[in-house]
Amino acid sequence: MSTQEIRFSGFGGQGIIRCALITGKALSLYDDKFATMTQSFGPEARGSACAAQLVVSDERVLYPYITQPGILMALSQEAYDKYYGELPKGGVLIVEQDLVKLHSDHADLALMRVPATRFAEALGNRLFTNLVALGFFTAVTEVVTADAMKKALPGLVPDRFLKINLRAFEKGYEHGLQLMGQGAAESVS
Amino acid sequence: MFFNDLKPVQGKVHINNAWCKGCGFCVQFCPTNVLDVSPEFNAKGYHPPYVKNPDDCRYCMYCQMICPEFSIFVTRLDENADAAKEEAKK
Amino acid sequence: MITDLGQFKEDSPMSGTLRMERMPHIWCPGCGIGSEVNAFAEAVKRSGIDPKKLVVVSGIGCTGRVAGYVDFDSIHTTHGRAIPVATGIKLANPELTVVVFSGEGDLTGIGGNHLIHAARRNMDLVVICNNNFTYGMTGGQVTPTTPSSAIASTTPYGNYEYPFSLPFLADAAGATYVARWTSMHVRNLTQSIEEALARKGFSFIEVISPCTTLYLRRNRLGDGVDMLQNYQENTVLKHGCDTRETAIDFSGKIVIGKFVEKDKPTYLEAVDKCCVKLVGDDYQLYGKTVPEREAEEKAEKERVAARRAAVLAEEAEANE
Amino acid sequence: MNFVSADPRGVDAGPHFMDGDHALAEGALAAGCRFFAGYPITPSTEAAERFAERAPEVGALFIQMEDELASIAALIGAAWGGKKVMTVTCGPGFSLMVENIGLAVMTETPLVIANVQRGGPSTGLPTLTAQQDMMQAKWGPHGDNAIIALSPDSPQECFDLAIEAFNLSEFYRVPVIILTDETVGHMHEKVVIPPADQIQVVPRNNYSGPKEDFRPYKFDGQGGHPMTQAGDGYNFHITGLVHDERGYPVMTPEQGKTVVTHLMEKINGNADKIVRLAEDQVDGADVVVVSYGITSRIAVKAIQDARNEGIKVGSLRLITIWPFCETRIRELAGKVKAIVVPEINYGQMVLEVERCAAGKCEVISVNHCGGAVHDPEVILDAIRKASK
Repeated sequence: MSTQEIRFSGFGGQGIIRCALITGKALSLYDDKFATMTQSFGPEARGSACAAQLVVSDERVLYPYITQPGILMALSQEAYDKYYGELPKGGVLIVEQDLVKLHSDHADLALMRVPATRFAEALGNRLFTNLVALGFFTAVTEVVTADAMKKALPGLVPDRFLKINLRAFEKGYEHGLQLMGQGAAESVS
Repeated sequence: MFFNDLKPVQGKVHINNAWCKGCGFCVQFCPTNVLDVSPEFNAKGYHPPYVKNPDDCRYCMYCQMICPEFSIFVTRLDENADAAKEEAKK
Repeated sequence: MITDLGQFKEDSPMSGTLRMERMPHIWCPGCGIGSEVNAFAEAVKRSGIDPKKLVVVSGIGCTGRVAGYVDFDSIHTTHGRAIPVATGIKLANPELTVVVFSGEGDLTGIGGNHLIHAARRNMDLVVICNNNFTYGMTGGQVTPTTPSSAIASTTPYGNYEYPFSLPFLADAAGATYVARWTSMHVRNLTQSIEEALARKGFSFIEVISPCTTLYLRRNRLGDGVDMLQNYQENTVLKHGCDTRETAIDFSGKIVIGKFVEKDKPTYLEAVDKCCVKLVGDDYQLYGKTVPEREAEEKAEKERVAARRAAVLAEEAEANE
Repeated sequence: MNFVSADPRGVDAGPHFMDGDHALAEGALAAGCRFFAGYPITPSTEAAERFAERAPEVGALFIQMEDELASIAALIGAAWGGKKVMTVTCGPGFSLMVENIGLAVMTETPLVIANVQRGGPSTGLPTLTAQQDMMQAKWGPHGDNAIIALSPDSPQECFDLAIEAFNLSEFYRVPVIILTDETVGHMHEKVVIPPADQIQVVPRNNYSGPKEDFRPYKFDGQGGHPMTQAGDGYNFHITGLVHDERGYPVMTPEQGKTVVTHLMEKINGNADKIVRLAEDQVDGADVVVVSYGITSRIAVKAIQDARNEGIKVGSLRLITIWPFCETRIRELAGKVKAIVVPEINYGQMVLEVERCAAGKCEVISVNHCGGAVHDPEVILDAIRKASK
């Protein structure tokens, strides 16, 4: 049995919860996996750092919360500051390239950087940042298939923005593939 | 038009002593003083009303409406009809 | 005098309205609630509405017992909750006419929040509020309407709280029909209830009524007859009176009349409007479209009108 | 119980990725619930929101009442108005509803309440999980009364048990409480909603005989007695007072005994038919973990680890919490060394387990005061201790 624990994080308004919802739906409805999504609620979840967790498995997930995430997507400085320490050696760290200043080169992590906000702005609106990041996440982690992710979008993004969200996803996805083609994790020096 | 020719409507008061609690509303507020408080007691020790002046009832039914015990109702006195009813019973 | 109780029950105009097998009732001598029930029964009869489609809901307290005595579908709820229960029953089956019959302690004390919100929503209910200025069933405590300085068992040295004026409260909260009578004004009350039964929206009818055993005795106000005479002499009829002017003093004049009557979409009409906009003309509530429900309502209205005409014709004939 | 297929209008068939709260609303709609009155309270609000969103297309009615007192009161009205009804809340709101849950018990009114538990007492931990309302669910209303409570462990079960809750509620004419928790309520997982013809629902059983024979009640300690709906011409009367079979108040100790005995026996006397349990390797086990809801999922993790260590440990998951699975616990107590009871409260279910075990085996409480689920290690430790 392989179990993956993933944390999506950023600041409120970036569509973090949506990222986890789309991924969870893609995995459990179209990729034949089991996925359990949880999130923080209440005052502590408003503003500041916002996070959603996904536990993915080939079998039914029992313990619904993450114990040690293998993958962390941090789209804001605060989220990165708060959560990067949880990653074990070899863990995957995905950060927003322009918004997150790294504390170190994280030599023992697989570090991936994506200019998601810039790409989203180029597509017309920074609201698509999360989809760019998700496309990137899909390409670099291979936890979920791109096909499943695209199928999961309807119903989770507004109908009239479906196309542009798909484009944002693809933009991130291609960027991820490119990066992977260049030789896996980027090393920051 | 000659109002003198009009015969006043007459009513007949039916009283259920058993439920009466002797509040006196019917006696007090009857516009034609048809009713009075009976010196008799009912089973609960109240003085129910009795029909003192039956001919004065004008079928206004105020006693029926004000009686909080649902113990009074008034029917229209129609001697011919009543007689016919009696006849039918026999 | 009648000696045959069975015959009396059968012949009584209240048969068909009262659960005769439950008589006599528990109310005290000189209490006004019975008179109000007479007015209610008469109004129902004259209204022409199908008694099968009438539901009476009461809360707790002396007036709360009304639901148990009337021979309609009836619910005796918990203290203060008559209005939300009535709301549920009306919304579950909009064809029903739902009447809340309860006391002022129940409706405006413990149930005050429900009263103002049902009024705010213009929920299609008729609320008849017996106001006797005291909690009768529990022994005569102060209520939200007890006039200043009046004695109650929990204000043994006189009431120092400010009382509600119920017509003002109901009006301010959004009621679309507001009237006040006393239990002596049975004819006006009958007419008011009849009007309320015939209209749509939240109707609030306050009935000032004597509590002989507790309020009157404790405040040395005489017996029921004295109080009814007082109502006769000390009420001022002012239809359309600004509800801000309807406060009741301990010994001052009582303003009575129909104060408010206006049209405003009811809660259900507002739901329909919103949902038709959203779903389209085939929007259905409980499997019926708005035009279907309107057609049914119209047909029922015609039947009601016919029944009402028949009742009035019979009455006219009797008075010929 | 008579079953019919669900009304397709309420069934959003297919696979979904949804949280437990949404699944509760979907389950209710599938079960034929067409009236929902509620008041917002974390962590149950999503269920109300889902119902409000779906109501227009399904032809149901949603109303947000002024408070929880009004919400449950409206349910009682709407139930006698002929509809299947539901509300959702959590501890503080449930506390306000308790009054009219009592009225519903007394008037034998079918209704479903989901309590998505959060940490208490009082405002407590509004956004964090707990199982602290187990005893309140049963003992909340004053006076003796019996209800049914079910506990789902996943969004899928939220859907499934919502339907079961309505079915039990209709048959036994009793409030059924779905006692879930913040974790399950807010957790998203795959929920498969079957097509309407594969969903079995118990329709409202309305009386249709002659008026003079109509009795809204029958005090025989059984379910299945028909009710009626307002407008059908039977002129029902219902009251929270002790009453006779016509619904009229009869205030004598004898009648009180008749009514209370009926209300209790209707549920407790039929516990064997009502109670549902999920058992795993219980027979032959030295230790049995008794748990429900989210805790049973956490416990499975500990159980698996314990089995890997060679401990013979079984799992008994309560799907029905009330009536309590008394018979089964009594049986087990004579056979196992110990029963381990993890629950997210200071120790509530353990009292029932201890009562039923009656000293025949050790009963180990693994409590956690709310705000989070257990660390599986703690349950594992208790299992290890219990096996010795």
